[in-house]
Amino acid sequence: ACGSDEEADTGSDEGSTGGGEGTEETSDFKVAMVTDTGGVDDKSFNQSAWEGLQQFGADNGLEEGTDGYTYFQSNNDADYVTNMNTAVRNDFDLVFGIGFLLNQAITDVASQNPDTNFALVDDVSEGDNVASITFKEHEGSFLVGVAAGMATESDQIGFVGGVESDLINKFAAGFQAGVEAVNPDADVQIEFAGDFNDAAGGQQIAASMYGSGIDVIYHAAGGTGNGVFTEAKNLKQQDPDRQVWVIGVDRDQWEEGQVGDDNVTLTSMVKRVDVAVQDISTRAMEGDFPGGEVIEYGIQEEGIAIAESQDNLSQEILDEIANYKQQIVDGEIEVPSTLE
Amino acid sequence: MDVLTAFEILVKSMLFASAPLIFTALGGVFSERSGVVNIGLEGLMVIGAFAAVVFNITFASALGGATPWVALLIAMIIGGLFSLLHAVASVSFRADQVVSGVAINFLALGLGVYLIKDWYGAGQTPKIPVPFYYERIPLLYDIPIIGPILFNNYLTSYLAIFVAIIAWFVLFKTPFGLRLRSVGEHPMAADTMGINVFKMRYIAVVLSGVFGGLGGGVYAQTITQDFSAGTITGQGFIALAAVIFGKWHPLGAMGAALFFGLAQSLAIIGSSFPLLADVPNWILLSAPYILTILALAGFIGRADAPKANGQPYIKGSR
Amino acid sequence: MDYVIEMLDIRKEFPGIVANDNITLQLKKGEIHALLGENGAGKSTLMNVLFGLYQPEKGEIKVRGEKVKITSPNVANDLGIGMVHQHFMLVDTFTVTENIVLGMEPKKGINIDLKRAEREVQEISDRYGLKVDPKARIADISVGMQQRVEILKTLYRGAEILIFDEPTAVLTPQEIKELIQIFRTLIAEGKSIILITHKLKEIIEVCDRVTVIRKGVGIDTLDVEGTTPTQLASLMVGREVTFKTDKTDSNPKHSVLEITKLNVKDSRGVNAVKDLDLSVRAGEIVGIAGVDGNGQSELIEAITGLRKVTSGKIELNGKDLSSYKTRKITEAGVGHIPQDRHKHGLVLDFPIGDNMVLQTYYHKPYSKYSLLNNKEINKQAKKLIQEFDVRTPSEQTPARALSGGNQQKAIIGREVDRDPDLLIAAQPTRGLDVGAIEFIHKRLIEQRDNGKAVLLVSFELEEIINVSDRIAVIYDGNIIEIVDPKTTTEQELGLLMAGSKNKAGETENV
Amino acid sequence: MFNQFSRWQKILIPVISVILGLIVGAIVMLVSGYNPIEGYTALLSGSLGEGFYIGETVRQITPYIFAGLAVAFAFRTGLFNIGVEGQLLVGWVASVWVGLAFDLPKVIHLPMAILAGAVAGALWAFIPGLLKAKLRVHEVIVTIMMNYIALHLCNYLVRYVISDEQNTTDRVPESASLKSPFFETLTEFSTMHYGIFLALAAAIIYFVVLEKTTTGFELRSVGFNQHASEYAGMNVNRNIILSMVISGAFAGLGGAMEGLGTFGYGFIHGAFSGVGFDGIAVALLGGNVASGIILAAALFGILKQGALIMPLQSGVPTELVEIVIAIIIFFVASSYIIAYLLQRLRKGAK
Ligand SMILES: Nc1ncnc2c1ncn2[C@@H]1O[C@H](COP(=O)(O)OP(=O)(O)OP(=O)(O)O)[C@@H](O)[C@H]1O
Ligand SMILES: Nc1ncnc2c1ncn2[C@@H]1O[C@H](COP(=O)(O)OP(=O)(O)OP(=O)(O)O)[C@@H](O)[C@H]1O
Ligand SMILES: [Mg+2]
Ligand SMILES: [Mg+2]
Repeated sequence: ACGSDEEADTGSDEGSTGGGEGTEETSDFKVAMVTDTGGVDDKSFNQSAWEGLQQFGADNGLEEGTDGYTYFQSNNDADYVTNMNTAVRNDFDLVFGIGFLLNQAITDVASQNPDTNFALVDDVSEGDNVASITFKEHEGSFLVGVAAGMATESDQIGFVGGVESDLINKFAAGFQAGVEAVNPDADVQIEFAGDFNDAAGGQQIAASMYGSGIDVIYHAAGGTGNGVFTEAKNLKQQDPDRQVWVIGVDRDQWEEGQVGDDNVTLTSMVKRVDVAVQDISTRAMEGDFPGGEVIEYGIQEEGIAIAESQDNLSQEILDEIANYKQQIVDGEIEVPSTLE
Repeated sequence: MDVLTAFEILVKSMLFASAPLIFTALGGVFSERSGVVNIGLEGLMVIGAFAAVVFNITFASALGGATPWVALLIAMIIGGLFSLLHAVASVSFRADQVVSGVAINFLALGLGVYLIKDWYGAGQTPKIPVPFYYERIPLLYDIPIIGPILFNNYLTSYLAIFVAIIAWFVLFKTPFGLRLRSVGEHPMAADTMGINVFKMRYIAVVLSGVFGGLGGGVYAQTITQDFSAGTITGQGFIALAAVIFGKWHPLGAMGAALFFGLAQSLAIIGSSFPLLADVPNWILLSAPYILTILALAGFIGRADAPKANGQPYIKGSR
Repeated sequence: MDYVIEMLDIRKEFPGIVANDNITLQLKKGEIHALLGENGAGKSTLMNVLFGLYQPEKGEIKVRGEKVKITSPNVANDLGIGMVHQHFMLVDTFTVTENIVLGMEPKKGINIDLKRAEREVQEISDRYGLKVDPKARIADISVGMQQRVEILKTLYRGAEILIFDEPTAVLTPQEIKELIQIFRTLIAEGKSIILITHKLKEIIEVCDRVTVIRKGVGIDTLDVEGTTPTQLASLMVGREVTFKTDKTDSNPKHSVLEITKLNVKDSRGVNAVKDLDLSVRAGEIVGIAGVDGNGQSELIEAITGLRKVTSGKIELNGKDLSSYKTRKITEAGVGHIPQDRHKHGLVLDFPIGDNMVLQTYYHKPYSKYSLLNNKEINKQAKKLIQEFDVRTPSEQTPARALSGGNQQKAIIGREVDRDPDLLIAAQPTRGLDVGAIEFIHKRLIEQRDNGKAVLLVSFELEEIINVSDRIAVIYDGNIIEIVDPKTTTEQELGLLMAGSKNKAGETENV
Repeated sequence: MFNQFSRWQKILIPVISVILGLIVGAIVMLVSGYNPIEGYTALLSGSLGEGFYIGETVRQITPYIFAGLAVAFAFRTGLFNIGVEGQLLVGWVASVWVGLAFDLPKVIHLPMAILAGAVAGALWAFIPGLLKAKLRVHEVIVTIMMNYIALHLCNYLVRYVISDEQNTTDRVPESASLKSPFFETLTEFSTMHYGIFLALAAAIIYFVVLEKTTTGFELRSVGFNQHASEYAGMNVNRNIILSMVISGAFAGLGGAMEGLGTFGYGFIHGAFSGVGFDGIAVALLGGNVASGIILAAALFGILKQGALIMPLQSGVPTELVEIVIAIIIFFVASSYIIAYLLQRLRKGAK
């Protein structure tokens, strides 16, 4: 799939042992993932990862459960290590840790279990048997920034983050750069709710932003983002002619924006954790596990994209996005990944 | 942002953020006025949110525009039924009321999420099809200046204020209220006056369930629009704080809830003022909580709970 | 016979105890019938049975000749039975009217018709001369007034038979006089009354007949006319009781407590003690006589460090205590038997043993290096229980489980055992039976005889006169007169307490 | 709260409650189509089935003991500390901070870092204590509010003060770590650390301070009856503050266990950990006495840890455990009715 390395088969001998040549039929490769506290149905990257794993299972005739593929849900930060270990103890060949919160846990458990392969999503861990999967969220954010910059009528744009962190800053930085690229006059206001689960706070921030003239808000705030959609939908419902847009995050949030016959979701920045999960799983199964490497999924690797629901984007915007997308792929534009 | 807009947003977000707290706090007032401590408000909100969302999703196609209202009704009924557990434990079984309240919180969240997983195969429901939307109140909205500020909000926000006034009337102007309060102050005296202490307490606790359910239903149908373990995260405790802050008075509790909503929106709006731009983020985020503590320490001070609050009534003892 | 109430062979058991063992009580119409017995004899229980709060195991009740089952206070109310409880059943935060109409509120639409209720309360109050303000809050009115509210509650419900459980224990002499007047009015209106009291003189003064019970068993019912207090007392206790407390003349020595120009504010910030001077000497008991609310509580609280002194001096053996904290004052040699034993005297949920060392737990031998020595604590408790005849299953029993009399004995034991130079006793015998009272008086006098100073505050003139060596009359925050108990009468004292210094005037009604 | 019950009742009631809770849990599983035996087997094997799981369970029990002690201590002195969650958080961050800021030999460094946790928790609880004592402000509100403030403050500290704008701090050095290679080997790489010994020691301290010292005598006395305590010469306000401070110190220590043991670092929290709230249940289930708290914490640890593996091995959602816990608490709360039924049973047997 992705045009990088080919070597690195450190300790991945059992990666495809029994399977041998017959990749088509059932292999005894086993793969598991450990969620962060968001849970497997967080409508965000945990869910996306799980969808990837399910797809991988289906493609390779694996069974859901201890003998094929499964997930472990963490209810608490302290559960990561337990879940990682449970996966190891159940002889899973490859264990994904979903989210940067699992970094320390995966680093520890990986060093204790050199015979198992691990993959960490969203952060970088050291260790020969750990593959680090990161995404170039700033690139995707740049593209939706382009959309925002062009769609805005007021030249005022908002960004709502959950809790301030490197990861969320990446979204903000790329977004800001994208807006800047197409609409230097536009202002991007960045706010953090301090919480990923405060829908009321999200709605209040959105009310404040829309009230002050902002007409496009990009959120990277999980459950707090629910409130952003709520506010936008309310405004739209009341005044269908008013321009209010939300840009979704992580997956296609079109459904969230539906209000009567209108939809307030301008577009979404999609992070294809599923693609990455399938990719890494396949490589591990084929004995090509990229242990010790950092694999960045960006636009080029199809790990980052604009949502498929594009009804609210004009052709002009779509063209511009395609244009910038090409420039990013070609390396003509270096999207910043940190603020300032 | 000009002052008027800022003000409009301030008031608007205060109103919608407070409404669920007002309802729930009113429930707390009823319960505690009858002498039953209720730290299970959080759980009652959870169960209300759960019921409203599930109902909304299930019956939206059949009920159309009336769905969220009927869902509220269902949330009230389910909340009331659920609170019966607290009533049985703390009134009939002489349970430690704090303990029983803690159990309510655990049970509501556990049961709610368990059932969601069982029914929807996910830890989170889909979005509700028919949420509440802001409404412009006819005529009032047209009043210059204050119209748009005050009269463009969820109907439930006005309902909350209206219900608080009703609650005040019921509690302080009717025989029922007098009896309920007497049971919370001196149950034995009430008993000797022929008032059925147990019955009054049952009614009060069930009312707290009804109101808590309503609060949760409103929160879920106005703000989050779905249900998961993360829907109600501490709002019930804030409502409990509002009960005490408001000195166990319906209008006081309403005021406290509004204050809280205001502090929260101030904190949010504040960050867009250049003046406050240099204030560390955590202070702005904590502002509502800090302001509440300051308000209590500064000018509210001590509050006396109903005298028999927290004590099971045991007939024939003193 | 036209009995309005007949309680026949009533038996009521509590876990492990028979509170009423086949007691019979018959009440004639229009009489005041006394129910007499020691603490814990079962009087309240019997009356609670009559009022429907308890169900008897056995026996029958007839009201106006008809057999009835009184299953709840509601039923009692309907039968015209009203009860004024030993511990008031009033909601502090409510107004007088609200308390009275509670449960039977007149309505206008769905509102309470407060106007009408207040008018009705006023009417009944006027009719029986009760003089209550329907709009006042219970928390703001005097204990005597609260009791009248209790009476009004029964009258508002149309009670024909009124039960009074120890109504006079908490009243000032003046208030008792007024209450007796109210009794007479009630009887004149055709009501009948059952009266529980430990004050034998009252019985003889107002009652027609008396039923005596002892340890749950009915002893006798007799006409009051012709009986004497001594007779009644021995009937009740089952042995001879002496009334006049035996004591020799006092032999006062140096001054122990010396108060000069003391000013103290009450909780509302009003001056309650004003330029007060007082001295108590070693080897004497000074009684403070006064109507409740004339600064007695504030005075005691000031001496014991519980209330801030605005100005003035409180010297104990020459050392000024006025700025000391309670603990230092205690250590300086002050003992305090507080007026409210439940609220201030004991930690009811602590075992009686721990209560015995409530001020001394941090001293040797009860603790060492901050560690409690439970063996010593229990040893001390056992000693006091023995010495002061505290009836309790063990020193581990929570104080809550003891009867009022025994709780009081425990407190007195604790305070006396510390052997303080100054012992302050506030209402030490309130609500206790004659046997217990006798015991406590003896202990106070013993303390005096050991050369200690004793300050006694009481609303009971008889107690003051019997026990004190000097009587200081307090009025409006000031000691207005010091009198010799041997040469004074209750009559005189009553006048002084009403503030009429040296001038014999009409002080009848307040 | 079992004051009115006899000794055997005090022991029997929680046991019966636990059994009833498990029965109700089984019924819930049956009704929703799971096999309760499988469910509970999974739960047990996931908490006690192997050395590793025992290690993790013990690790989970550690903060529960501290949180339970914290809530219980306040309870016993008449105060309701809902702020354990926040006190735990500040204790966590403070201990990590000290762990990272100094370079000292272990004998000094580790105790200092642990102490920092206790002090931070104590300070955080001092505020509601002071407000209660001086201004009669209800501690329930203040502690609830302080939880949120702690969350935001700690996130800020982790990001901008202790780390260089990172999501997590560095790991504390070995000299300030509670991690135990010995236990890790023994339990096949569980995160069990030395904190459990501190927790047990804390329970003993709790018992001694409360039941055996003059300070505890005062605290309990004030808890039961402020007026009588004041009359007996105790300083009520001082005791209220002291009680909150000690309670907060226990909570802060619980945080230090997480910061120096379980995790070994601090990180940005998107929400509360829940340990503090669980502490309320632990305290109440344990009857607010030290031995009870240890047992209750153990039960909680077992249930919570075992729950993780239930979905995998039996399909039962983890939330079942919350339901079971809730039911257990209910029955403990309703101990009067159980005692009553026990008495009836006994009589019937005679
Ligand atoms: N609720 C109760 N539960 C158990 N025992 C009780 C209860 N009430 C009273 N008793 C017992 O019944 C006996 C009678 O108590 P009661 O209160 O009737 O005494 P009393 O004559 O009114 O005493 P006093 O003069 O002190 O008021 C007591 O010895 C007590 O042990
Ligand atoms: N609920 C109860 N359970 C057990 N015993 C009780 C209860 N209520 C009262 N008693 C018992 O009743 C007895 C007498 O109580 P009572 O309160 O009538 O005494 P008292 O001297 O009148 O006290 P007080 O002065 O406070 O009225 C005591 O022995 C007490 O143990
Ligand atoms: Mg009595
Ligand atoms: Mg009595």
